[in-house]
Amino acid sequence: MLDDTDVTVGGSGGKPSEEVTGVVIRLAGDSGDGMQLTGNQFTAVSALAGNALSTLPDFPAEIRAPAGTLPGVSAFQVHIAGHEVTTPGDAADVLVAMNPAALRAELPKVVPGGTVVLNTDAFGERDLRKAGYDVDPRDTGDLEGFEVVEVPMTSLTVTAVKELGVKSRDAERSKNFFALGLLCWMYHRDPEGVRSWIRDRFNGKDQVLAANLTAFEVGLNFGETTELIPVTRVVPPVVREPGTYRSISGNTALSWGLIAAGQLAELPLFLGSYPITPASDILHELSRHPGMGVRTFQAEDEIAACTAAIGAAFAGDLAVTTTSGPGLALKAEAIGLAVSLELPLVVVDIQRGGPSTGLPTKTEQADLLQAMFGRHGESPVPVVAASRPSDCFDAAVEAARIALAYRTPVILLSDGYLANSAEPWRLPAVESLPDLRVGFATEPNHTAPDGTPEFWPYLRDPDTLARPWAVPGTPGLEHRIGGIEKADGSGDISYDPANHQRMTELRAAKVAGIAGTVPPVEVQGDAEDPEVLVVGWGSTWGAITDAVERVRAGGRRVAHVHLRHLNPFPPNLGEVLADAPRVLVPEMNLGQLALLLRSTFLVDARPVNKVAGQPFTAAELVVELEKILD
Amino acid sequence: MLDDTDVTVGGSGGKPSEEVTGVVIRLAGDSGDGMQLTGNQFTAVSALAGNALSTLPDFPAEIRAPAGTLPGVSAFQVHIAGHEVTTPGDAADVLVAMNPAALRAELPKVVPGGTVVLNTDAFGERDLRKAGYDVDPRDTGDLEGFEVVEVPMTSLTVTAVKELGVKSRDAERSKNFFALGLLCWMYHRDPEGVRSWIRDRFNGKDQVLAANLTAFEVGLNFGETTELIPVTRVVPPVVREPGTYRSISGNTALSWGLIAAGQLAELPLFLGSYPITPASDILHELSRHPGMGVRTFQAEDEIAACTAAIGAAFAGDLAVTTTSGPGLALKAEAIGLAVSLELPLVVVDIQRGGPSTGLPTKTEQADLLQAMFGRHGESPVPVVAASRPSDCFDAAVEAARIALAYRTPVILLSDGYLANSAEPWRLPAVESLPDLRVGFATEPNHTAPDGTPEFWPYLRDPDTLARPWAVPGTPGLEHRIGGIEKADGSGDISYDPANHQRMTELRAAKVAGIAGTVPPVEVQGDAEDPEVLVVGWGSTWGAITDAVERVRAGGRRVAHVHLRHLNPFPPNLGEVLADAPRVLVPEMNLGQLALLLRSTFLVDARPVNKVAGQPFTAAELVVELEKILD
Amino acid sequence: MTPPPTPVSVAAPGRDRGPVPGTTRADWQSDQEVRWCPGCGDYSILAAFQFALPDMGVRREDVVVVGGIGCAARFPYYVDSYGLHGIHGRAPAIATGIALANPDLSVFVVGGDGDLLSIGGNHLLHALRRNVDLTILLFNNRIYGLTKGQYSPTSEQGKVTKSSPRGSEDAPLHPLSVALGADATFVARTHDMDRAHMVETFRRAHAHRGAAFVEVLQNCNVFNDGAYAEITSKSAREEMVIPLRQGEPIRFGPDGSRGVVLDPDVGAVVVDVADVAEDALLVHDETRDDPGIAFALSRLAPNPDAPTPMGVFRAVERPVYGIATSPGPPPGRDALGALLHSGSTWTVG
Amino acid sequence: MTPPPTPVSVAAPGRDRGPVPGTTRADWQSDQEVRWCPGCGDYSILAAFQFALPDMGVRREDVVVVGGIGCAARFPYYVDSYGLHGIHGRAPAIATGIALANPDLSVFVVGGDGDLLSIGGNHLLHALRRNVDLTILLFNNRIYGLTKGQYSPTSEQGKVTKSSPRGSEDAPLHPLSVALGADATFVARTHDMDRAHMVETFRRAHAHRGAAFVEVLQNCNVFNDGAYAEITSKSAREEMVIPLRQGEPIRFGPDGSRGVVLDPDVGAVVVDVADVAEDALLVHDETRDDPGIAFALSRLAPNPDAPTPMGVFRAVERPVYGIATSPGPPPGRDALGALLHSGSTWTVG
Ligand SMILES: Cc1ncc(C[n+]2csc(CCOP(=O)(O)OP(=O)(O)O)c2C)c(N)n1
Ligand SMILES: Cc1ncc(C[n+]2csc(CCOP(=O)(O)OP(=O)(O)O)c2C)c(N)n1
Ligand code: SF4
Ligand code: SF4
Ligand SMILES: [Mg+2]
Ligand SMILES: [Mg+2]
Repeated sequence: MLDDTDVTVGGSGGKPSEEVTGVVIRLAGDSGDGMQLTGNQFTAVSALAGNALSTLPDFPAEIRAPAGTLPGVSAFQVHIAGHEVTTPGDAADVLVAMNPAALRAELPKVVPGGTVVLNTDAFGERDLRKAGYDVDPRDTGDLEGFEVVEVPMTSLTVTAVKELGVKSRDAERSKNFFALGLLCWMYHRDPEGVRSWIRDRFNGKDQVLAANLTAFEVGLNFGETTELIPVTRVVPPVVREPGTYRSISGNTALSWGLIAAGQLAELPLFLGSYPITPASDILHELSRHPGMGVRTFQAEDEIAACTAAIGAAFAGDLAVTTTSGPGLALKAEAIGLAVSLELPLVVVDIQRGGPSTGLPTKTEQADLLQAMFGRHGESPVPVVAASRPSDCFDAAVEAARIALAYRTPVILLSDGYLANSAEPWRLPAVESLPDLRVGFATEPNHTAPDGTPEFWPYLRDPDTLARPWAVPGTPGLEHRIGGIEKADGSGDISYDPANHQRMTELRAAKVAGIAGTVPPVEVQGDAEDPEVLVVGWGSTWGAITDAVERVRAGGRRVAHVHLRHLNPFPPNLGEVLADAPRVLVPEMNLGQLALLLRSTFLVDARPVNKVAGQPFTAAELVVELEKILD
Repeated sequence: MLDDTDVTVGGSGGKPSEEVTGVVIRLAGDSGDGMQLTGNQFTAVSALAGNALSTLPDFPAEIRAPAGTLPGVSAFQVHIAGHEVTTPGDAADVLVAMNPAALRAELPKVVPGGTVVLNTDAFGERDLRKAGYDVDPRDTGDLEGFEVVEVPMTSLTVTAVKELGVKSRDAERSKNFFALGLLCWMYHRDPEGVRSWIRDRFNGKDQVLAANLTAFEVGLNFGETTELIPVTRVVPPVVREPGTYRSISGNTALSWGLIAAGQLAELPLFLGSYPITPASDILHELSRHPGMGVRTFQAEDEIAACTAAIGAAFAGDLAVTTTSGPGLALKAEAIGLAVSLELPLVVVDIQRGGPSTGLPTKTEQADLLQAMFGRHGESPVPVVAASRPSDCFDAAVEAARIALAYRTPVILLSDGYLANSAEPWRLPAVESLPDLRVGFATEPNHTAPDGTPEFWPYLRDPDTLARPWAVPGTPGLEHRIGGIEKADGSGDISYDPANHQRMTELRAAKVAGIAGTVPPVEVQGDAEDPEVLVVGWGSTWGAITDAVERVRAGGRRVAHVHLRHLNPFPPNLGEVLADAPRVLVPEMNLGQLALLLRSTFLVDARPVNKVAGQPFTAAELVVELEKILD
Repeated sequence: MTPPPTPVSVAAPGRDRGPVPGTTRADWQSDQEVRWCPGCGDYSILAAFQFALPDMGVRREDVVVVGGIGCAARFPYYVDSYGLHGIHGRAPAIATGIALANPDLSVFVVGGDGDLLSIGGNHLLHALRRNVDLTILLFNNRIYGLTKGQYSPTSEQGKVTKSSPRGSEDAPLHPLSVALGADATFVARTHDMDRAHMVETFRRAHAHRGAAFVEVLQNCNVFNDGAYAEITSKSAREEMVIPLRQGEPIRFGPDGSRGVVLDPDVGAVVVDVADVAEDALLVHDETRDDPGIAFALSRLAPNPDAPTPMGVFRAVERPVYGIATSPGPPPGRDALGALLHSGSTWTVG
Repeated sequence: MTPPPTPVSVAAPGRDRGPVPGTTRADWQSDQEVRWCPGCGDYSILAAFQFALPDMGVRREDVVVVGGIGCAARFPYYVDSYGLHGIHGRAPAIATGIALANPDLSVFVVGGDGDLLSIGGNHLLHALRRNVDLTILLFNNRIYGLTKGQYSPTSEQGKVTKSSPRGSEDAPLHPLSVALGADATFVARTHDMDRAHMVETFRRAHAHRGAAFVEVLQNCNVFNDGAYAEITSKSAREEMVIPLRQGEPIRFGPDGSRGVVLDPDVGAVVVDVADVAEDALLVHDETRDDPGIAFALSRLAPNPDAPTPMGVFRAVERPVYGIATSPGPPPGRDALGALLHSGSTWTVG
């Protein structure tokens, strides 16, 4: 929706313009049409313009499904605003549809009265049929109530670009830059930023560069000259804390958080990974930073990725393995080994739609219980979750902190939505980041009955219960560890029943003890006397925050707690829950956090579930909140 | 303990004998000493003698740890009685220790005043040292309060056997048959049964056969003639329901249950498996029955074992895969595929001590939450557990019933204790076993808009929500299924958000709906107004039953519910729990069923945990019950 | 040995179904939209497969196509037969279960180089060494297509991809060498630019009893375009394709001017025929029991920039896995009763 | 290319540690009780390994032994160095992580035929093709020992075991053929009855840069006793062991009366030297770049009932995996700041 429309304040190219506090734009086209690229670039220039923003890429599982069909539609939604925003928006104010399939798939997501920009060149009879339209929707009532802007994008682009001597097939490919130009004109974006980005990005590919630049200019000029769009819109910059900002996606933030952890721990970073959507981009990003002490190992499968990381941890690296749900399932046995070895390991799961292959490019939060319990035996693992794209940085640092300090695998949960969506991020001062250094063992830590100094790999730190980390290459600390139960202290193989009981309890106590270093949860909204407490985790943060604010604006008392730590829970969570008359838990699953809260605290936490491959909209949550408050 | 000692009633070989209602015997020796064989054979003749019985094999993870050392001790405990017994006994009345290590490891498990039979030939100085004794325990106070019977078993055996021309090394190996003979004499077992078993078992190996038979006879005769054992004991037969009985171990019962399911469903049975302790014996047993329509496939790993079973299920077999905890972890992704494909599959997990390699030959119940949640995405799987060795048969049939009727993977939980322990089993009449037949689809089930008949693989049965099972080879029903989300009904690939929500809910509803065919739980003990309700699952059945009876005998009101179905729970479980003022949940884990009960029913189910690789004894549970009742 | 199983079931289709009805390509095209990128080599392989099927003498209902995950592994959806789209890497194991459960079926496995040689390498190895009755088609585009362009286990060393910005350090696996290392009984290579050769290769692979392994060189025009251009393009073929013909000396090139010899100091090598005695040329024999010479041929042109043998490298007979230990049909309740009562039992009352 | 990593850490041991101190066998014996069955071949392999270590010129702290699960895989516990007893099948992958994290270490992998060829076959294949700097010892007893006697992927067809009461139907894998199929750079065979040969083979394998693969024929006297008796017993060796000696014609038997030739119609074959020209004998050359001939040799004696080559089949140089893409040390907070501020940013206030 248009957040709010302000007075007409000026013009672009002589056209009147009005100021709006925010706008939601959705770009949709074929997988091959470059909608993600266009969307990301529009986001980037909006970020540079100082807008608040939040994005939602939404693409199909095929590389390129047949052109013009519904399964091939790739969409990108961005919410830009002059005030903080936490979601990509409930619905779109503007839809740019590059073909009939895009129109058909995406029109339901446009607000009544919204603007629909159509690439009319793609509305031939075959195109319509491929999209499943019997009749041109422009000739039916389908578009009633929308402001329709018809632009022959392809032909305008091709005509201009062909003059450069580019083949018409290739020229056609530039039409997304036409759309980008038009959008930049409509929202007063600085074209110079886009131009220099195009020059950079297509550097060396002269024809393509020239074609894209030209298409972009034609799009800009079309806006200037056309009568079709009478009013342009200005989204003012948001008032922000001073600092340096950049636009960042969840996967990049997570990658950089891992790189940061390597610096903060003064350890080389080892990533063992096997490509999988939507986690692959972390592998890609990390592989670009050998200069930051990062080694990436693309393994033959997820089990090798995880066990190689365990080997690297044994050898003294900060070890990480990244994957999505199916890969986490495959790593289960290996994570159990890391639990038994008590070695630091960060396991990143970018959740996607399941079960099985499910909806690989869509988002979901249904791996929480797998993270908690998806191993045989009593095999406790700390679980940490990120709540917004930029938060992936902090969550990664926190996961590494726990892994290193407690010598334990830690599972870090993100999801497909966080992974690919972007927002502005105020860069932290590097001095403010925590110190993650943990010393390696260098000396024997025990004395044998006969007085000789020995090294006992399972002698624990009394505070953290962590065992010493003695890395190969250290003289005098030679020792052997393994997955068989070991004697408390010495680490020798032990089948003693009492020892197994003790070790099982120690491993559980070590993980439970992490709560001592976890900050208490902060209650947002009405901390005192709320009518309902909303408890969330992960990427629902934005939608919940927005929904809670809307309901509070309506005069109701609502509190919101968002969990970074899912195992162990923060120390004060029980109290906060006990104080709330009703507890609502929205999740993109069938109630997994709700299950944990119910069993841990015996509170009647009520699940609100969406398992549709799409994030909650704030509007959906407002409805749920109002229902429970009725 | 001796359950109860009765009057002296007669004699064996002229010796006086007394009747006891029950006795617990523990045999212990080196891994190579054949204690398991001896124990099993003593169990078998006791079963034939009509005793009630329960056994507990307890062996190390190594094939043969160094002879004479503590890690190499292999023990076998059997409880024989003239009344029903449900556990192998809290402690041993009689310990037969073949060497000092066995004595040292096992003496703590003998009741005060118990009998300790020692093989004195193994008490040389080196033997003592290997066992960690500085001084011969016979010369210290260690054996005070026990009736010690010293028998030079090795030399008596070797002397007799050598006369047959057997090498003394080989002769020595027969000493366990000496022990068996002595025990048979002490408890009036019919030697003829043993003799014919020896003849059978060692058929073709003449020397070994002769040696073992001779050793057995020498043992028997030694009893007759020695003054060391003044009194023999008679354990009367138990009064039992009429029927034909056999002694059966959990793994054999489970194997036969699967074979039975194949007959009851009229389907070939396909087992895909990879060897792993303590599940391998099911693979071994099933591989012996091609004549029962069983094919076993020893795969290259657990993932192949499970996915091959999925393939066989697609092709129309009753498909099974068997493993233990680490293997279940590896199968997680494949089980998720079976959830998505909605094909019948029985996944058997014989739980062992974890995490990781843990205590591979010891028992534990710590895979329940893995069974429930150890997959990515929303991936519901029914879970069924066996509670005693013979019950493994029924549990297997039930798991197959659910898998077939609902086209779903089912996880069947047993554990290392059930797997290897044995008890008498009254054979069911085959006519009384359920009909598991489910028809394959043979005809199209849907009509296309143009009137042509089609086959829709995801069109569900309205009652069970099961989809049709159309097997390759059936003309006209050609179709494709896969792990990507599919459209409700047609099964075509679908990325539609609303469809994913619907399918996720349908899969959950299908599993939840199984509760409709699950019998309500029966409450044992004081169903009305109990002071405490004990809820258990799996192999704790025996210890809980015994403990509850003991506490009730003390005048307290205790109820006991034992769950076969862990997902979904039986329909009346909530009510039963609500009626109990206190709920106690003993488990060989850190509280996994307790967690499920708490979250499902919001009752304060209190866990009683033992994670020591050993089953609960009834005595331990009595203590816990008394604590909560105080 | 017990007799082989009849595919028993309460509702099993009768086995006596008369002669196999003739089919055309169209009969094998499913109603599912083909969702590969325009220009992908997978299209031509699919077409060749659908052209080959009518020649294989199989009924539609007896064909099962199994894929793992990847672009190639989507194949089952497009063939109008039974199909199973499994999980990444596991297609050979799934297919093994199908083939064992019903030996009357024609079971195909289709997967990419990632699916069958990276995560699934071990299942492939074991299906081949067991000689399970499968026809396995590996579409080797030397890249991970579906995950958008990381190097694969067949990518050349130094390849720059999203996950190897400085060039991949991994030495590639050669699918045929791996297969022969596992003693596979049928091993062949074909490519996506030659329909006739594909059709014939698929037909022969299917006709083989036991595990047949076919590497299909495939172009991924989006992420690894032109990987085989130096070999498979029409213009290059004469110089770069070494056709393997049973019983004939191995020669190729203009007028058969080049050939292959086995040099005991080196291995299999390409020579100018003019430089050697003509009868020094290696005579191709698929049926050699020892896989040694087939292996040597598989080492020619480890990268697709040199003359590359195309055709059937090996085709030998070995017992088909699972036949000798086939169980009988489930004999029913009475037999169950007999089992329960076998051995030591006792009766009360 | 960035420089190779220094094993950086807050408390890393200094790297300049002077000459390697001399050791004896006893220095390599850990205090853990060895828990194999009495008479197991693993004992003699362990002894040979501990005898070989002093010759390898390594420090105790720089040696890491990694095992999966199995009797063989218990090996790490018994060597007084760093050791990791992992999970079944994954030792090559764990070891890859160790070797990549610290290239200064000598990393050994020890596993059984089940561990390394069944569940772990794929990791083995990929470690070999990548040429990770590992020394991999596969103890091939052709049985699953630790799980008490099921057939393994190297068991002979027809083997009767607990899980194959009617005889196993699986054709065995031949470890050396599999390794050569993956283009392994160092491939050798030795056996548990010949300590001197083991010691020399282990020493050479360790000296090789990259992945070295050694098959050790091992007797499991409990579940597969005598599997190699026809070859490895002292009395049989002269007739049944074909020693491979670099640069020499391959001959064996009494007075070198038998030998190996490469027959282009068959493969590598054993002949009576009297029947062929002496210079027709195959001259052994470990360093041949093409693995074809080494592979042919690996096919001699697929079962241990015929003359069996023993020694180094192949030893070639290839870049060691991970060196070219070694990262630098973590440069610290300032560099992190620079990364965060790189590219497009904007400043407020
Ligand atoms: C367990 C698991 N790991 C990873 C993936 C992601 N993934 C899907 S396809 C693929 C590789 C595709 O490459 P290839 O098999 O060569 O097929 P192509 O797409 O090139 O035809 C990967 C890594 C997955 N789906 N499942
Ligand atoms: C995931 C997993 N699967 C199965 C097992 C059981 N297991 C332990 S060792 C072993 C095989 C042992 O054979 P091999 O590797 O040849 O070693 P050996 O004992 O013969 O030396 C198996 C199947 C396990 N520990 N973990
Ligand atoms: S990504 Fe490559 S392999 Fe996949 S469909 Fe596109 S062109 Fe074909
Ligand atoms: S079972 Fe076999 S391999 Fe294992 S320790 Fe015993 S003899 Fe050795
Ligand atoms: Mg590929
Ligand atoms: Mg073995």
